[in-house]
Amino acid sequence: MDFELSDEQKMLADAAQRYVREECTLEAHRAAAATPEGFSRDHWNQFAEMGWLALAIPEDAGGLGGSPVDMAVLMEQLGEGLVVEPIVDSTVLCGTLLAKSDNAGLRAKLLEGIATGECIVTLAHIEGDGRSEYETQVGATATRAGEGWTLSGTKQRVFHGQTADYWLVTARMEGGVGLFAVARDATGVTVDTHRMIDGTQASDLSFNGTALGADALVLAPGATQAALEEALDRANLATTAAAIGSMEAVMAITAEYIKTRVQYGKPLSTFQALQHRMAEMFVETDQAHSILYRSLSIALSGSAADLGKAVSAAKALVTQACQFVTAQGIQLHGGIGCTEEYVIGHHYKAMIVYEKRYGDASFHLARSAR
Amino acid sequence: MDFELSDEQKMLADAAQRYVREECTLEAHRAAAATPEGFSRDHWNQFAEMGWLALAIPEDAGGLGGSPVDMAVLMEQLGEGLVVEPIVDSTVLCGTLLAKSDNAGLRAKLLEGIATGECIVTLAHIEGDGRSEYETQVGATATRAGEGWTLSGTKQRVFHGQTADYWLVTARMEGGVGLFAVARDATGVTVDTHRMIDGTQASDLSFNGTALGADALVLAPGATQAALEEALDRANLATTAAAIGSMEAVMAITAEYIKTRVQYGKPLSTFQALQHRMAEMFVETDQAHSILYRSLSIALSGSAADLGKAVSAAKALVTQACQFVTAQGIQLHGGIGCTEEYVIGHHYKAMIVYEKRYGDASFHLARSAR
Amino acid sequence: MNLQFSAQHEAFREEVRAFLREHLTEEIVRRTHVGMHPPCEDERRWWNRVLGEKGWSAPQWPKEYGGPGWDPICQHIFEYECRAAGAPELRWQGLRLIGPVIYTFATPEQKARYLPEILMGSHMWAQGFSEPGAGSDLASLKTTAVLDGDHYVLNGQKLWTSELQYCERGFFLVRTDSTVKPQKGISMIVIDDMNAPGITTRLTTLINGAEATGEVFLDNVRVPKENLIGLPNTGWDQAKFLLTNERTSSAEIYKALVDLHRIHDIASHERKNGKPLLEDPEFSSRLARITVEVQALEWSVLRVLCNAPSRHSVDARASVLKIRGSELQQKIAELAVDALGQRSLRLYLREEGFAETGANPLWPGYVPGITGDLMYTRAYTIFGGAKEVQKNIIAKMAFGL
Amino acid sequence: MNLQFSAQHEAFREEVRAFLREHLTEEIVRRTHVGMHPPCEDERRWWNRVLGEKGWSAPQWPKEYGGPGWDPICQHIFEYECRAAGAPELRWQGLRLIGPVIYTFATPEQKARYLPEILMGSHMWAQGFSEPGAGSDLASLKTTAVLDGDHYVLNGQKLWTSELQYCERGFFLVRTDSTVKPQKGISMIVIDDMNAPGITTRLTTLINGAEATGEVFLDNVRVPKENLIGLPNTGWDQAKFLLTNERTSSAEIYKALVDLHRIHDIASHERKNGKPLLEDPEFSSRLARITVEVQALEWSVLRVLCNAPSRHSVDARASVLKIRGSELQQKIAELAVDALGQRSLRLYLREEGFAETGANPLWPGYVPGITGDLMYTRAYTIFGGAKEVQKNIIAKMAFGL
Repeated sequence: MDFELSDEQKMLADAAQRYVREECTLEAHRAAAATPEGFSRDHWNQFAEMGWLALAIPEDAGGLGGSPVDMAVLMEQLGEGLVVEPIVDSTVLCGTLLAKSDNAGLRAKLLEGIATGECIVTLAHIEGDGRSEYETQVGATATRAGEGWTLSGTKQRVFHGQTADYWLVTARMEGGVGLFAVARDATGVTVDTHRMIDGTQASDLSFNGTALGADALVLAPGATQAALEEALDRANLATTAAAIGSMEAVMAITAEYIKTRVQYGKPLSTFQALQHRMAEMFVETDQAHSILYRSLSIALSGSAADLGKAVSAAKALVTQACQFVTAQGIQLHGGIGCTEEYVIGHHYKAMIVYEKRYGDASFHLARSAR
Repeated sequence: MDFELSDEQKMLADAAQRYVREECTLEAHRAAAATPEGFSRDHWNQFAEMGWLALAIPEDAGGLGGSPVDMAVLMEQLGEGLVVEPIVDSTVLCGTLLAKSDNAGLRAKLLEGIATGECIVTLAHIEGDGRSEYETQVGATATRAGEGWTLSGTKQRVFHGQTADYWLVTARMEGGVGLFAVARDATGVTVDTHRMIDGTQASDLSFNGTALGADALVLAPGATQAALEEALDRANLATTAAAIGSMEAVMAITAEYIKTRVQYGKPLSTFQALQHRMAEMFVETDQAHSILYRSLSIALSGSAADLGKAVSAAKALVTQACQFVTAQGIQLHGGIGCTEEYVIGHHYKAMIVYEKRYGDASFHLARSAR
Repeated sequence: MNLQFSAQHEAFREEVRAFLREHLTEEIVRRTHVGMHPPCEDERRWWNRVLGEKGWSAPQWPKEYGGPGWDPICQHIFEYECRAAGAPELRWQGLRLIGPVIYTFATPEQKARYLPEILMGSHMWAQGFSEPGAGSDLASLKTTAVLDGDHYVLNGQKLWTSELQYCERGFFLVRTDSTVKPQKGISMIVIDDMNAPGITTRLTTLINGAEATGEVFLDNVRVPKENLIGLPNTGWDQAKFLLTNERTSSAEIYKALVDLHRIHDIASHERKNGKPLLEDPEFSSRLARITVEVQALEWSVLRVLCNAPSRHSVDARASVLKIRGSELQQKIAELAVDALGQRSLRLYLREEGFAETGANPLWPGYVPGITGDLMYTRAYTIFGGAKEVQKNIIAKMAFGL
Repeated sequence: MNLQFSAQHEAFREEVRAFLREHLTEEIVRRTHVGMHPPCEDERRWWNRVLGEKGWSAPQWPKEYGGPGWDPICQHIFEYECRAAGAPELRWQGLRLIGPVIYTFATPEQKARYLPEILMGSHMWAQGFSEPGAGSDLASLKTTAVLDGDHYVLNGQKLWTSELQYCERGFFLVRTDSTVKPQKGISMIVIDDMNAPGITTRLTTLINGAEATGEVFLDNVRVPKENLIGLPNTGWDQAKFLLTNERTSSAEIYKALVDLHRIHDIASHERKNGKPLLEDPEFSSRLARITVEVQALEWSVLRVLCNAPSRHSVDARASVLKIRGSELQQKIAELAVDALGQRSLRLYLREEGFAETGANPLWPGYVPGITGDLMYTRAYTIFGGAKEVQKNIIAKMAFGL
């Protein structure tokens, strides 16, 4: 067992660290949240240029074929910088789904587009009472129409749905649930978009007899469910790494702040109660790192069922750790920590988003023990 | 609403406080734990003399007819002194059951015996997988034999079972589950006795065709279940008050200790982390007091169903609070807190006994929300 | 000891309920329950006037100054029923903070001038206490008031002034003597017009997007010297009085009790594993735990309200209310957000929250406000004396540490 | 990065398992799993000898001093498999504490004398560090060693000496110079015979009824001066080395992993609401939470064992292992007791625990030891550097606070 980063991984981490330090300022973050898309196209283009959008894409589709470890190395750095761009949705979640497609032409076209950043793809899956992508019924239907299909149904909370060039839409068809690629400019779609707490957008999509071509099928029934689980698990690995980066950032910023903030004639950092709080944040963050390593180990060698349990274990632990660290980061700052003009609160919001996307803490705790 | 103690209650509290201060030393507690009965007959006789054993017994049976509040006032003081004598089992739990009996002769005889301390009565109810008196099936049988009954079956963890003069035994009979009084010297009984962690004793009883007289029935089917719930609820009110007394004792002892114990050249009490721990213990204890008041309020005026929920709410909260306070009491003492020669650890053990008797924390939390 | 609500109190409860039914419309109740920060200003002022006219706007005030003369249990019932019915919450700064200071420390002229308008809610009050360098350590405040003829001239900067944009008047802690130890040179002074020359304000956006607080810059602001409350340099005592006069508000028990109802409502509609979330064992166990803690806190409030005997000082127990109350606000808000699930991620700014009617079945009416409230509750363990400060107080008052 | 166990390591695991199967009897395994304090002395010595003869008794020692020369992963596998198989736990004082001090600091004669007997477990070691006035603040120790001819004369009192009744030898921290600052005047010295004249011992009963520790009174005890380890007055460095040499033991990860199996076993047999307790949602949720925390801790141990890169100092991360490891010991023991339910109230003293076979169906074989262990775990956050001290260390080493 060897925990050392490879030279390539070190270069990746260094580049991401430098980028975050130089470009991912709070001002940039707040500015992006105010745009219609809710993220920064500048960042996005830079990500593409750095090759980061190609990292999770298979080599045979023009990507770099990086491992989950590589992606985690990158995402931990980006998490420190509060990255909200759809890198996980498009390259990890949809990238994994598309990589499993037998539809060679579509697979090649979309994966190449994802890897270059020219194409943003996002998953449209949740319906009705579904609390997450793991826990939803599929009622949308794709009925045969000539060579193609007609798509009808409603999908909720499609993150970056208004921005995406393609949606990967689950629908009930002959034989079960399949996955289709639908271009944003398809006919018969209503898009109702909402702002999220981190400034990003999510959309409710209504398909009313949307016509799909013969080449729109990404995954046939039988292949879809397993692919979805694996893709969601890989997405969770990436966002978990980002959450850990966020925790490291919160610790560093908070330690610095309490060293300079003076109350009762001495720096806050001299109060033992606050020192111990920092120590508790450190314990949580250290454990978060460790369980991520564990889940990455299983991602590299374990079965799909092992992966699911390991990812859920990681998310169950890291959500709790991240909740504690970001909330206490605010607490140790005092009033300023509660303001939109200061960075700590944005990490708190990023924690909420992390926890609620791709299955929440409660879901994952139960799944870890299945 | 008026929280002031009445003059009688003040006198009761003062007397109990004085008794605990003077008589309930750690040495006495440890000595009692080493006796075959596991408690102090000296204390017991004094309790009788002070009228405390008569407090929960109805006036019509020679008792003082005290309210649950009176009993709580007494028990909070006794809890500070780590009292292990069977005052709750005999006077509250079995006292309540007997008070509801239509069997006038038996009722009068046993209640008078309980009130004077001459007679110790304890409940024999749990069987098989039953995790507590609230959660047990009854498989023991009382079959008609002439005017009386024949009792067969096994009862587990009958607290003070070896010491009790009478057991109140639940058994399945015509019409459901009834409650019988069985003298310890009855025939056909095997008693297997075990030491508990607080020094008290509990016994497993095997009845093999034990002959019961015509006058042995305390409660008929129909009356038994509701009476058991109410009696157990009242027992929990009393032990909850004792647990709160225990928490107060732990806080006082610990605060005193850290003021005198010097490390790194200054008293432990000057370390902010320890000050804050004491403050957290205070918060827990204060909330414990409050929820006890709440449950007492409902005991005085609410329905039986309300009482059950309120008692369970109190126990769910106080078990957790008491766990925190006693464990942290040990922690703030350091090594000495872990020894049998020091009092704090005995409060920790009392907490475990409190939590596990008459339904544990998990049971009561669920019941509080029913 | 008598631990029951009396028949009189139950009758009072019915009277309050009837009054609330009579005055509150469905629209007002919906907007109140959504709980945006700050609440709807017009409705809040209207409700203050309605209560003022009834003589019910200041339950805690002595009768001679316009209070209704209720006992603590009536106050408790009133507060709970108002909250449960969805009545707008009256702003604290006038009724709970400066009002009692005025009737306790101020001149007859000041009382006559300010108390009636506070009771009717016609003027709202800005609290100017904290400063950039004086948060928990309030005594180190630097804003000065220098006497110049008949006026004090104020210079300095204040922050964390709640809902600053709605305030006509203000009460400010200022340094009137810098030659003595910090606590001894502080005064409290009233600014009659928050738009007076020399005052600049800047709203602060909180992480939930709410402009719920602001900064006040004082640049040679001239305030008549008769606006100083009590004697010069006695402001520290007044501030301490203000912060401890009412010991139970910080428990936020009425909000807690009503929020539990709201969570019940959400969890009966949301579904998990094909059943109402309310039947999910993990969720219901969390809800049960918090419910028990709220029940305990309610009785801690009652004990303090009723001056129940205790072996511990009421100062320590007031800090318990603040600590446990603020912790519970956070836990309750977390549970509410978890009940909502992923829908909690949607951002509702104030006007969106007020406007949302829940007509879109994908976004039920119980969604808006919940997550914003969670973010806002992060401040509960900070403002009004941070949790760490409260623990210091308990260690000192309860144990002499 | 390579995060997998290699085929070699899996082969090693099989080798260890085969060895354990060959040597451990059912009776020994039962007594080990019962986990009374102190463990069965004879079996522990026997097992130390068996491992010593195999060359496996000191996985962490360098090969030149008798270690097996394993890499960290082999050590990890070995420790886990021994614990899981129910092998007696070897005492730490010789193998993990004084052994490494001796091979690092001692003379060739001392090494030759003590290391072989430690490897074989023929002599057990008393640790004499803490004193009545020197707990967390070890440097303030007062026991003196004064040179008198060829001997040091020792006077003073030590406490918290683990399992004192079984110790033949001892290593003691003593003050050899009281004129310098406390840390600079301390030496470590070996007492060859704990029954030597002038030594009195008194066992301390812990709250679980176990005589697991004791006090040592030194009254003019004469110790040959060649028993001093290293140079005089360098004992503080040796003690620091001893306490930090092995960073991962304090995590108690192997005990934690095996205890989780034990809880599974209990909860499959105990029933609640007519179903196995393991299916109770509240219980299984607590178990799942703790399992996840143990999984994380295991990988924290692996990271430290393998010198994984980190942006934070290994000193801070070692304190994490101690903090989280001890907290988890307590949580696991609490869960085990809760799994047992009311049966947990029964007191099993050491001999009763060893003797219990579980033949009485009312008292299954999984009952003994559980509650005693819970009480014992209260000490986990105290000994070897209290939790509060560990937090001080993290604050300093990780953040420079």
